[in-house]
Amino acid sequence: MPNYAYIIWIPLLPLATFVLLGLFGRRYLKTSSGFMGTVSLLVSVVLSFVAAKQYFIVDGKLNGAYRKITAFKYVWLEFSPHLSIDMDITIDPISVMMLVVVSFVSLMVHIFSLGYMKGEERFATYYAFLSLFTFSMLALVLSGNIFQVYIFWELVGVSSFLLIGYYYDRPSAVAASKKAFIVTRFADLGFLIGILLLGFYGGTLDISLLIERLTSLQSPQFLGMAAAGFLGVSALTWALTLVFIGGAGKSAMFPLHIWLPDAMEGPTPVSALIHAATMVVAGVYLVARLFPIFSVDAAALQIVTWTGAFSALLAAVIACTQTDIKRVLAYSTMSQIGYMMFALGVSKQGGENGLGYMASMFHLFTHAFFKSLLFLGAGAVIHMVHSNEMKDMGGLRKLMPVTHIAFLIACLAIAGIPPFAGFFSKEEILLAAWHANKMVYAIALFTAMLTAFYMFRLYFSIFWNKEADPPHSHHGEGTFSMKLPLVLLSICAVGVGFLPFATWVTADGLPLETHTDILFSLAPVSLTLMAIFLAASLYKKQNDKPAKFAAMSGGLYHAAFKKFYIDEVYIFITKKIIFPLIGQPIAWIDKYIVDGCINLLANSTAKISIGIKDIQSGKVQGYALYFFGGIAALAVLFIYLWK
Amino acid sequence: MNTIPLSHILMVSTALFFIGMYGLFTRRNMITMLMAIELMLNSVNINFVAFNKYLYPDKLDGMFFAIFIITIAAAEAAVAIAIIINLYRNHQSIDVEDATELKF
Amino acid sequence: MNLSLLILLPLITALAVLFCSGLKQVRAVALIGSVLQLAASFFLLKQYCQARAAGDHSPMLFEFSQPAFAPLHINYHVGVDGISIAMILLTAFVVVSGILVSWTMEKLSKEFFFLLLLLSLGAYGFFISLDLFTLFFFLEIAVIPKFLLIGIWGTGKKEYSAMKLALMLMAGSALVFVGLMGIYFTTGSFDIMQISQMHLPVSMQKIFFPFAFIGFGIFAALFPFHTWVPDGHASAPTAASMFLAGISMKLGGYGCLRVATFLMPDAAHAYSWIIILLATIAIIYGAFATMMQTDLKYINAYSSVSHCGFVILGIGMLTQTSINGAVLQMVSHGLMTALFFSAIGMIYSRTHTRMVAQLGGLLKVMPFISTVFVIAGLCSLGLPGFSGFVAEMTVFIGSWQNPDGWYRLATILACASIVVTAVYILRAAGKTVMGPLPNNYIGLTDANWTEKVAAVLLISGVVVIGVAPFLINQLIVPATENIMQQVGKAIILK
Amino acid sequence: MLTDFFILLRQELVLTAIIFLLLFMKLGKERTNESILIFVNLLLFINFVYGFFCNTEGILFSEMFHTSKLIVLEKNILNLAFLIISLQSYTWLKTHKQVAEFYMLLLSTLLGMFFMISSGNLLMFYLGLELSSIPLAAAANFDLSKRQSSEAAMKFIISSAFSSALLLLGISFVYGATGTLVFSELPAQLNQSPLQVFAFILLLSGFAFKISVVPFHLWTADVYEGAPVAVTAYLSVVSKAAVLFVFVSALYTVFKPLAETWYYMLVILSLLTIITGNLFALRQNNIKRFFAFSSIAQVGFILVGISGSSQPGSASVIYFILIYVFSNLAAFGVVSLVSALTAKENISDYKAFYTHNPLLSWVLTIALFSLAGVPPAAGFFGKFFLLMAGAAKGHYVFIAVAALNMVISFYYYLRVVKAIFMDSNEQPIEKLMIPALPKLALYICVIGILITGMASCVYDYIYSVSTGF
Amino acid sequence: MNASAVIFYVISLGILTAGLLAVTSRKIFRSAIWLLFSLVGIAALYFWMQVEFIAAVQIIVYVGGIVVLIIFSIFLTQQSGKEMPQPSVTRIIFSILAVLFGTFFTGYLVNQYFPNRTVSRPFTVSVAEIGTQMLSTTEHGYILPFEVVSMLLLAAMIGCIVIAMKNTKNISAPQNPPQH
Repeated sequence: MPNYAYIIWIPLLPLATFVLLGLFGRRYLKTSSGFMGTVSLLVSVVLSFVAAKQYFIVDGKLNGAYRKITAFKYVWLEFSPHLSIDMDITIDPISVMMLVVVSFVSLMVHIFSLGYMKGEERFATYYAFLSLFTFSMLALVLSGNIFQVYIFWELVGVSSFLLIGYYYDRPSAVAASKKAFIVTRFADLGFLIGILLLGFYGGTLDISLLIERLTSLQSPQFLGMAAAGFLGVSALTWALTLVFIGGAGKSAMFPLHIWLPDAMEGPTPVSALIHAATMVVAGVYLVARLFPIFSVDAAALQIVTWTGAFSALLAAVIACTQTDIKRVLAYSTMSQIGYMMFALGVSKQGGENGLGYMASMFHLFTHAFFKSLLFLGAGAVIHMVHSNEMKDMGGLRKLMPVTHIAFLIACLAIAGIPPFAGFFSKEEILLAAWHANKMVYAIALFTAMLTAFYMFRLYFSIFWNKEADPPHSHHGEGTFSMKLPLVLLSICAVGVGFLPFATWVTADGLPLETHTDILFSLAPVSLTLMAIFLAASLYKKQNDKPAKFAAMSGGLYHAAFKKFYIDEVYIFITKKIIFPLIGQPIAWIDKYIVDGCINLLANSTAKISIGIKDIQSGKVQGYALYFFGGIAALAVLFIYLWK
Repeated sequence: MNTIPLSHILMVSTALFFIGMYGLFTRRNMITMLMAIELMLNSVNINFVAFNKYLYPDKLDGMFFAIFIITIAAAEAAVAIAIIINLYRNHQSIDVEDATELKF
Repeated sequence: MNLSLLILLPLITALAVLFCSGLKQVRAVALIGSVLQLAASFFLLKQYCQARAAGDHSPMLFEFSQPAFAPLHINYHVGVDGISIAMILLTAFVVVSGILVSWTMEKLSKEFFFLLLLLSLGAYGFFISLDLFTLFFFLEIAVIPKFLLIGIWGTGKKEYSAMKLALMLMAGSALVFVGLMGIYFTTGSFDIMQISQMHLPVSMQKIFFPFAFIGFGIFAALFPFHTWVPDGHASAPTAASMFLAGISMKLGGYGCLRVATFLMPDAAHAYSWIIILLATIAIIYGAFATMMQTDLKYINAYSSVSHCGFVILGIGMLTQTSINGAVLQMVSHGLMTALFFSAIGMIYSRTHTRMVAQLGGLLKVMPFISTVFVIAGLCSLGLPGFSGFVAEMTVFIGSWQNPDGWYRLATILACASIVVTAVYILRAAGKTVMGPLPNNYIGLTDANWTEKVAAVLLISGVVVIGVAPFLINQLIVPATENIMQQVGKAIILK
Repeated sequence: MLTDFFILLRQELVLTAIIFLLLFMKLGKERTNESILIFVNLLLFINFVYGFFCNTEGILFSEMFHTSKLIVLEKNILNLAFLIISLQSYTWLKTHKQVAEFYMLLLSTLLGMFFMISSGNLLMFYLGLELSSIPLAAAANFDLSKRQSSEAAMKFIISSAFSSALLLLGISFVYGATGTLVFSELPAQLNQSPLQVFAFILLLSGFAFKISVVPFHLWTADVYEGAPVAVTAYLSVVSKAAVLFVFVSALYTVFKPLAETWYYMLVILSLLTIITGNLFALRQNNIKRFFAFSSIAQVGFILVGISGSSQPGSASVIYFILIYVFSNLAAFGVVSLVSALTAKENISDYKAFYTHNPLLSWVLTIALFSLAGVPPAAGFFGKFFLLMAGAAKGHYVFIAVAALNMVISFYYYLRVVKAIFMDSNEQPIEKLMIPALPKLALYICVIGILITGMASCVYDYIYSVSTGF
Repeated sequence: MNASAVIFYVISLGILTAGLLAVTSRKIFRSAIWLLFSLVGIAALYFWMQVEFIAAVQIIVYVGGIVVLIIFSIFLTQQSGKEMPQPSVTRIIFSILAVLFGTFFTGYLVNQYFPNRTVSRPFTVSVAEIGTQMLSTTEHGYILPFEVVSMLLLAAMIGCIVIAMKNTKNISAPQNPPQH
């Protein structure tokens, strides 16, 4: 048994950084905090790479398949003899892959932030939060217990909340952070109930054990769960759907996606890390983690598929109309995650049918690099122009050559132009969709085209279009620390597509044969190129074609620009239904009925007290009458009536 | 007197007792209220003496009780009248309805 | 360890306070006393763990019994199990920090600290009592200091609140009294351990369980008898709010568990649906009511109603895990809400307002207090890493183990409250510590050292439970197993 | 015989001696009030201490007088209460003209109570009752120039004469029906026949009048309000306690054959009493009147305890009365000081009392808490045991109603506390100079309140001497 | 019906009529006089029952003492000729109801309990016997009540003096109670 115990240090180092910076950073480590965070994370990254090498190349395989290794286990909270929250380190292909992605992207962001966040008052706090996030995310991906997942799920949520609200004196940032937390919290409710169901019927919270029990069709747990039902749907479907709702919330799937665009209020490196590369794919990761169970329940997979496909399309449409560059990127993230989701949805467990699973993970992997690259590039741009709006930009290619090239690479990668990384992963997804469901394939293809369009719309608007205003020029492109990550990530965005991913990460651990089919690739690539040319024609030079184009599409453009009014629906539900129709009545009931009853009791006592005061009339003869009345009443009562 | 049953004497005393009580309830003059109380006490005395004579002639319990009641009635009357006189000094009235400052 | 020390220490401290003069002496004495209490509690914990490790499996440890009022079968009988120890530790923590938070209480300082210590005396006594009479005695001891603390040092409509609190709690204890009478005259004993050995007739249980449960429930903010909570908490001075929510409401939960459920398990089964109904209503309703509040203290008070609903829910579900969860929730809520109130108190003492709408951006001028506030809020909304999460999850898991379908529905509804909790906590935190800073708050200062120590003490409690719940779980589980044995008997009998 | 006579009657003889000593002092040369007061209090202290010696049992004068450990204890409690009241009224009496007469009157009523408690037949009981009430009416009039004082005295004497007439009617029927007046012979003759029940009700009304049970209570508040504070304290504590002692022993021994009847009577009367007392106490402003109604409610609770008719029941009643002596007298101690020094008697005058008089405020507060039944004050124990005794019969609804009524009582007691501590007042009562003797009385009461409950030996002793069935 | 019975009924009628008039007459002085007649009637009843000692005490104490006291106090406090005020109608109605109820209820109970009992044994009381028993300490001795009553009278006297003696010389100090 190879020793993987050192992996525990990978999450623990950021945790240590967090504790140190959280307690003392503000006062004592104000300037050195960035350096400290980066160095400790660098160690984690190195360890991650070592672990990846050891697992994938040296000794991960047993009988030709990658196995699941539990490197560490501690019973953290024992609910009952069978149910307990364990703190596990589980090593399997996806966790190792995620380990590398998370630590590496996080390191890039750490480095980038050294320059980007320089001079901020809460510099140390920023790094503390980043470390907290990195810790939580790393621990999340290493989890082997579903409740452990939930714990770190919540922690990444709160880190995201804290980082979105980093500029706490901006009301919009505060609102965005609140929104992000509450929406994902709502989704987590589903996750939690799903866990309760799985834990109860499965009789354990350990994921491996759950998978073992719920995938063997004869096990009592599976039979019990399939037999139990609510509203005509089996408990298994309920549980998986609810868990998926949790994942959908975190991964910004429709209709729980509304928090993601607003989350762009946070510092841009944060968006690159959390809202592009790592946290938002946690939902995909969650489904992948439980994929064996999902694979036995077709209904749940259908839900995953269609939610993913619809989200991908919807986000792409909206992204075409947004003018805030970070929002465009946010919608693009949502769209890409939709890809990953439906790729999982169309997959099956094992063998050739498991292509979707592999593709999804592959896309997750490549997406992390180019999307964080895009965000960091956008960050560099924003750092320069001090604005998020496209209209304030244009012609920056000369001012920021490094950024420009990096951004272009990323755009090409996301558009799926060979040989950039995105091409390979997207190709697999489309292939998986083609085999499973033509309708999904059609949507995917259309979305791919839209993706290319809006990405290049973005690219051209920033770097071409009008000429740069002179005032921007004195800034320079940024420090070395900002450029380095761009370069490194660009290399990744180009190179990672060539990794033999299919031999490493598959649904069942067995390597999967993949081959690039030129004929199949023809359609998507050509459509993508068309979309790029369309974007170039519209946005490369300043002109009025975009406006005309928008006018031509009529209501659709406007609706997309307004994000299809989904935010408004939410606001309507909260402000017009929950607050006035549930909250206020309850507050009213509490004040006037529940409390009113108590007060009424007190007041009526006082009333009675006043009402009977005339008995004490002050007239001694009246007293005597009452006296005799008392005797008479007692006499009659006890002599005649009490028998 | 052999022919008069005990109950008749008791009826007389009962009637007298409640006549006294009526007086106590309705007379507004304190001194007349006091008189009403005397009537009530006297009726009880009749009871004691009659019981002693008719039912329990062996001992003199009822007789003595009556004697003590008479004594106490006197003491009570004396104190009551002293109080009434003091009240009269303070209130310039012995109407019981005038002495109703203390109430509720 | 002699448990009477836990009663004597506060008593001696309280008396010593009376002989002090001036704020400085008084608070020094009070602090020393309360720190000694804390030390004693930890010592007790140590001894307890040692005894358990040495293989002592008797249900109660360090028992001591001394007849008092022998003709009435009353004993001064004390002893502890894991639950009591958890509660004692909670009390000790809250007391120390409560005293630290009131460090600058100028108005009638002697009386203030005296009453605080008296209140802690009641709480300690309550938690170690194994005799129903002494239990009731200490329960009532804890009522009057609250009345005076709120009425004299409070703010707002303090007289009304103080009176309401006192009267409702007295009504609760009157009901408890009837329950105790029923138990006593059916079994002829006041001794909890003795009574638990005899099985009360089910018909009697059915009569007296509601009295005991609702009586204690009023202390634990059982819906619809919770209305003293918001007014009382809101009007109370900071330390009193901390004591009230942190300790006093726990008296009710502990009583529901130790007296009502433990001694009358059959009735607990029979009535569990009502308990669960009320608890679920309290959780949801409390959460929504909180959402509509505009005063920070009211927010925390209503959220206490909601959170204490989990305690009741856990008890009502009658599974080992859910009862564990109820106990955890008591400890957790005690620490967390005390922390929350201390933060609110610190904010109020500087800004002189508690209205959310008037506050904003405090993170800029008082980063420490704001951090405490946010931590308390996060703990309240059940964030992992803090105690609230551990407790709530245990309650949920435990509740789910009850196989009744309707109870499951109740559990789901209870779970749903975590979303509403997030809404109101984030609204409050967002408005208060975040956002732009109003101009009139620019010169305000951050926490001083006493406030910092108080907050750190409570936070450390919250975090230790949150990060290492296995520690407290080890303490509680043997005790709840004991209770479950009792409850288990009832199921068999059914 | 003669030694018996001196030993058994010793408490009464000492009291008589004190009365005559005072009479001769009054007839002798003029003395200052202070000297008389100190002298009297000394005598009373001796009397109190003396009560603890030679604790024997016995019967005198063919059962007209009997004594036992319980009775000695009861008399000691009354002596103690009298001593405390006497110490407290120092401030008021210092300027009064007829100090010796006041003591002679009150001491003769105390003597009457002693005879009543020791009485072995209805004649002695009646005489004791009259001796304890007629001079008291005169004492109620001791604020001679105050209109309210004489009104109170008038109401008292007329009401009590009326009640004693009815009581006598009842006694006469008992005599007629059974042919005996001796307590020890009565139980054998009693049965549930209508006339006997009626006679019992008449007798009960006599007791009920004295201890202010609703609906025979209406005189109470008016007399308490109008009478001088010392007399009010005396009425509410000593006179009530004495009649309660007799009431308990009469019910438990003499009227045992009617136990079923009187149990339900007590249930009804106690609930009526508690509720009415509470409801009236709610809106009082005069503090003496307030205490009148609060003491009515207290009596209701005592009736609950009596209804238990067990040994713990009677022990609890006596125990509670002891506590009640301390609690009520602590309260009256403060009230009498304030009344004597500032002539203020309203609850609203007590607003912000704490600002200048912390000591008195705490005493009053502790007393009120004890009355309300809040630990650690002894009242908690007292009330707990009373209700517990009542619950022994198994009528839990009755107990629940009584217990919930404690909440109302809590409200009005706390209202006073609220006035003292929380309300603001532009002119709070100035700092009062407390003379040594009243201060001593206050300390005795407070110590009593705090100790009596905690020290279970007190209860154990009372339990060991009391009886029940 | 023999003469004794006739006498009894006459006396009873007298007592009740005088009593009724005493409590209803509007003039206070007349009231007092009717009371006097009623008390004398009761004394007569005692004579009829052959308890002469009680009858004598009745006349001495009541007629000679209390009524005189009352009449003095009437003079002190009131113009005797004035008519006394009437109470309210509701009071009268309730009083009548109460009294009627009381009378019939008590009468009924008494009749039920003592049906037609007449004197069974001779009952003779000598004054000497009363005196001996009154001061005897042995069986059936009444020395203790006697002493208690004397204390009561002393106390009552003190009380009366204190209350009634105010600035002026008191006129209504009790002159009557026989001291031992």
